[in-house]
Amino acid sequence: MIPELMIALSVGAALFGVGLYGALSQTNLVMILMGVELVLASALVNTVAFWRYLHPDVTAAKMYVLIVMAVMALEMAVGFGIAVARFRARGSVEMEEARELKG
Amino acid sequence: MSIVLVLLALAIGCYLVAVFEGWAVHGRFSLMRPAISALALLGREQILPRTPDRLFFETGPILLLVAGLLSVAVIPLAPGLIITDLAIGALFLNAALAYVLVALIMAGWGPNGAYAMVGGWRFLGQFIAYAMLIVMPITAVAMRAESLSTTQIVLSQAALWNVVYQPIGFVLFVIAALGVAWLPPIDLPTGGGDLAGGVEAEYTGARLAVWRLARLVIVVALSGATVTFYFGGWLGPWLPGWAWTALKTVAVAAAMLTLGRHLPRLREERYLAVSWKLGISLALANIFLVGVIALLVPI
Amino acid sequence: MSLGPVLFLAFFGIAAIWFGVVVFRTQSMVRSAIALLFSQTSVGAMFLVMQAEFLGVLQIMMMATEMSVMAIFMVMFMMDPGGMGKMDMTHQKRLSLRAGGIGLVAALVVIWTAGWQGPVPEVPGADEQARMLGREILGRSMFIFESAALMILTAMIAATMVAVAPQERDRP
Amino acid sequence: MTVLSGAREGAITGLRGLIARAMARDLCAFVVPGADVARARGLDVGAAGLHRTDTPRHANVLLVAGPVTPALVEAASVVWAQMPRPRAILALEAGDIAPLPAPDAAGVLAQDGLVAGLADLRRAFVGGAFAEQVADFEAPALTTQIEYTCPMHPEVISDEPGKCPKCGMVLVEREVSGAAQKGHEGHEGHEGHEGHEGHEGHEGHEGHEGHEGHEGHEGHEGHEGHEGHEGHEGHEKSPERPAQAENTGHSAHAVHAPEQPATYTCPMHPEVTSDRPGSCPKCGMDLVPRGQAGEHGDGGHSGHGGHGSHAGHGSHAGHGGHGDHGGHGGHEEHGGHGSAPDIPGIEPHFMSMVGLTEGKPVSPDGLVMEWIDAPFGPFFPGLPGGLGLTLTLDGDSVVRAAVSSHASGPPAPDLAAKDLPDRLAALSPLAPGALRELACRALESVSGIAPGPDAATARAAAVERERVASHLNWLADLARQTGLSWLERRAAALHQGLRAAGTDEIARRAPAIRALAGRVRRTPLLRDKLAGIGRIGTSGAEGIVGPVARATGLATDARADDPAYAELGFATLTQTSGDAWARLSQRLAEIGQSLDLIARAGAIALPEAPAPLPRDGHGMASLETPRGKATLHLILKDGSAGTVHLTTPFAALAALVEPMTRQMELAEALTAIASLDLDPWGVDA
Amino acid sequence: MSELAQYAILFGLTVGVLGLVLSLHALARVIGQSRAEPAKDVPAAAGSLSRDPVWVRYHAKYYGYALLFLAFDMEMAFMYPWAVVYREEGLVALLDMGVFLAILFLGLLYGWSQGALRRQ
Repeated sequence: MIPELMIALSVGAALFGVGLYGALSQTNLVMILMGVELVLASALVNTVAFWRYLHPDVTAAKMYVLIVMAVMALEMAVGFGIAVARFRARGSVEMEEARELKG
Repeated sequence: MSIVLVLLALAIGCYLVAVFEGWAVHGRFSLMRPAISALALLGREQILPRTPDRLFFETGPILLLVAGLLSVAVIPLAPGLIITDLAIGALFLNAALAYVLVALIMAGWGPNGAYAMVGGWRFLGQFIAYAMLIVMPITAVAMRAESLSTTQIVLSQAALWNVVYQPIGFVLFVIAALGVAWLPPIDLPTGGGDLAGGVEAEYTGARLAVWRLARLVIVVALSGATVTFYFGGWLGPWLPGWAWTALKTVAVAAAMLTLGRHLPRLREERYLAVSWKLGISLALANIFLVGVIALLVPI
Repeated sequence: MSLGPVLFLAFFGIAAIWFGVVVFRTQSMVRSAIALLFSQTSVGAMFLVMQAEFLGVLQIMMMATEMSVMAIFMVMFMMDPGGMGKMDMTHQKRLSLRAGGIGLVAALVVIWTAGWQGPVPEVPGADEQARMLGREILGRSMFIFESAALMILTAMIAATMVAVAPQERDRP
Repeated sequence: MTVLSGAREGAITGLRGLIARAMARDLCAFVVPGADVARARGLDVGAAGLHRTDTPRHANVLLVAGPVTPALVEAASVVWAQMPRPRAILALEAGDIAPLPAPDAAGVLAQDGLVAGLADLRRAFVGGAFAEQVADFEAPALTTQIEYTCPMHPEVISDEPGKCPKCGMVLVEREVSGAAQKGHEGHEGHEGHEGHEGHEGHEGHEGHEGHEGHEGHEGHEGHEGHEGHEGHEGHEKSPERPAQAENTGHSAHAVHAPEQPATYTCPMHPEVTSDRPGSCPKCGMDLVPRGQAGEHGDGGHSGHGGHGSHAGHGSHAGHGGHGDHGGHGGHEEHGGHGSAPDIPGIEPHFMSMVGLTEGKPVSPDGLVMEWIDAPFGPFFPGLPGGLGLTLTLDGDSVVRAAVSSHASGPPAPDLAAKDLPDRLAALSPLAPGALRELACRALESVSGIAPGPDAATARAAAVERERVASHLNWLADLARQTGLSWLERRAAALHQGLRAAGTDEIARRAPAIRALAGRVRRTPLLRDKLAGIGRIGTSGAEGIVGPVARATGLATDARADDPAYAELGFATLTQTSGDAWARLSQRLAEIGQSLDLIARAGAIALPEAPAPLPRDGHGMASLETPRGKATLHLILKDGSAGTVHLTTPFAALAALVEPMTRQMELAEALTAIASLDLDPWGVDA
Repeated sequence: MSELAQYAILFGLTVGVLGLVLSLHALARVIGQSRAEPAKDVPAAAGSLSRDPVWVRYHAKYYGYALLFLAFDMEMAFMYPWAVVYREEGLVALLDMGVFLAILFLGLLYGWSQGALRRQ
């Protein structure tokens, strides 16, 4: 029983829950990205916690964290790029309307 | 103990910079003026704009002050005379300065006024311009010092100051620093003649006092960082180390404040284009040059 | 165990969760972006408590810049970014709540039932950690590192391709 | 012990006394009507120990420098209201400044007066910065009415809270000042009605955009009871309304109906209104009289502005035929996706962003954003004082600019011929000498007496001195705007020294002025900042005058036809590129040229009205003022001026602003506007 | 001083700033409260009363830069650890990072050529 690890993992779980709720419930592309960011943050917390409290000798864990951070940034860059393009074409980044306009 | 001393030195430094700024802006040298202005500001009303985002409006100056103070915290005044000698000090400085942007966005969005909002978003553009230019020169500095600790960085310059070792990085860093502290000629978010105060236009009274104090702290932090990274920190003959740091910091701050008064305010588009097209290329070249030199010459 | 890290970890953890909840509860879009920023900052502070200093400070810095950029995109593309209209921008709320809740509960169950054992190991100092990471980048993970570059390149090209307006007339 | 007119509430105790003393030594002034006017009137604010601020929020002194027009007093009262207490007024020969409170210190309009007034003010601050009891400041310009509007549809305006008929969002409270409210009732409410009436006739206008609205309407009929359409429901659900609110729109309609033909509007953008014919700033179409537009009004998106407001008012409930159209505006928005079936999962509240952006003007990069109107005047720090400028901003770029003058007073009634030079000179503080000269020339042309050649050159020299001074003053303003504080100080100091100098004095100062001009040209980055900004092509430059025209390469200069100048060896200078940098170069070159002309003239004499004043007749004179050619038509009847018609360069230059700044970044647009050197004073005299 | 203690100091500094600001506000409060007057709370706009809200969808025309920045910014996460071991790794580090940065620079060049580096 390592209390620090439990706290960190619980926080990770909570962030995951909140992020999942956000990503599913939001109607707007940009808001959905925010949910995804939170989910990724929870992955970061968990990885760092595992590294710190279970395997501090595995530096690859940190490499993994760096890559996840990069993914967060790139996901945003591409997501916003898509948002710009969609907004330019349709005048909206609402997901509902995207579906609606398809038909 | 060292914390108190550094904070004291910071307070004195801020005061001197304020005196100097008054001199540069109004053309009058007065040792008393900053104190009087601060007192007068405290006595004025604190107006809260209508339908503001009050949380942002209040938090903006505080966050700015926190960002400034935390970036000062990793700047060594002398060996041992530093608030926290972090092993990754240079990165921490960078991180603290990133919150200047957040504070300005909050302050710009908060009051729901046109000038402030334009100023806030304009600063985001300015940030995008200078961000890489502050990161990459620091990387080059860290390459030479083989450490991100600010103390180590100073020690690595014992043989030769970085301003000689990597002059390109120095120039880029100063340009970026002017942008961080929104000093002229890169004072886009507040530009007197073209935004009438911009992000700080709605602050009055004690909030404005905090805002101005924070700005001074940031200026001191940036000149302190310049001294640490490029002018060999406390290194110097005759005088004690802390005196050298203090002298150099005030001199750099004075130079930064004066320089801008003689240049017209940059166009945002221009700043962005130059930083990205020329600045980043130069910064990469700087890294490469430093890399080659560091491999060839063991100093 | 020592009390300090536990307290700080809990403090920043609660802050991270609370800010994360605020992201989806506030009406103002800029607030939402800034709340996400502070949520991520708190996560970074947790890293610091967990002595992953380099990663913590990096997280704190990267998120400040990224979320600020996110704020401007929020303001560009969200209706009513000031949140003055108090409108509801959600859908399938019940489903989402349920999914989020299930995810949370499942993770918690796993966490609390698994038997994490062992003493808390010591970690090297921050300076050494940064070096180790550097050696990792230049050694074993070199290909991961280079593929990260390719990833970034792809993202840059993709973002440019979709987002930049076709140049009808070149401005000087 | 006197109490400041803007004292702060609270008894003077130890701490407050200390602070009051600190305030007395730290006076920050917001200068009304502007630093350029203050300088032109001989005040050097900085030298007097006063710190000039950019925003009223940072000021504690309102400095009224000389007489101001009623419109400017109104604006000054807004500034006064926005200054934090304790605040004080320093008025220098400002005349009647009500509704502002009586000045806390006053003085003559000169540097001495300013210094003396400041000393008084300091004493007043020490004793009266705080007071036990203070009264609120009230002014007509500040009174407000509350109205409710949709954050997404600004055209939806209601008198009470509710939901937006278009998108179902909760309406937010908004205050409007008394004057604006009047305008709203007149225009918006009216528009709405026009739209309804025009509806019947709109089949006949197939070729127009207007019929899109018609389709929208059809869509509506096919969609009775559409669920997502909050607004419609909201409207029907609120049949009971206070009688007062119910009347608003209608009474406005009745009152304003006769004014109908006086306004012009764009067939596609009904929100564009103008009292003159012209072209639409959004689409360039010719504006049509309001009545006619109403017939097409349904299609344009603020045709439904009117509808929307009616739906909000809910006042057609008992209105027979009109009731039908109540929610029509909302449905037009819907027209864009009227064919879409109901989608499961969309909650009833769901509002359409597509609808929100559809039909709105698109930026060059293809994104549809919202625009705000931001005022940049009359007291904007980097622009001429009294210049009213409203920029419509699409984010950080300007999409529309409206220039007006707050600084021109009503034309004086009957005016004795002998007063004419003085009265005309008092019109504009920025070019009093030129206007005086113009008046004298006009009087001379009535009487037929021409001055001798020596007198003519001496008078020309006086005009040239004013030109140099005016250009220096402009340079100081430009420096303020571009953030060159050294240049601002230097140019202002030289301007002060030159304003009223004799020829010897000017000869002594000329080298310094020329040196400054040289240094400005060499200032690093200045060229980079100004080049390419606000470029005017020669094709679009018809009718413009002065240095701006000469900077584009048009050699228009009234001095070229003047015998006095021919004697001094005047030759027109021009630049070619027509951008802000060319304007700066042109003015710097003109400064040098004017100094030469003064040196050649050898003497400076202010003009005098011709000795036997003419009593009747018609005269006309024109003159190259520092900003371009001004013309004065004068008809004298019985010793008093029956008709005085003054044409200043303002109108021609102001017309440049709109096309010049379109899609420019805000700071660049302001620089471009500053480079025109607009003089808003004495425009419609 | 342990690393955690150092961060605790920084945290304390943050709290201290908060305290300082609060006490300044308290001092200002002692001096007096702001008087609510008509139009005083309207954001200052050079003498015009402009009561319209400005919180609208803001068109920031530098978004081309912003998108590139989001991606390009990540590069420094790798560069700092690289910089501290640069000298001990020598030529390998130079070449490795050279390739990395060359790839990134390619992206920058692409964005440049496609007009991302300008006002949109």
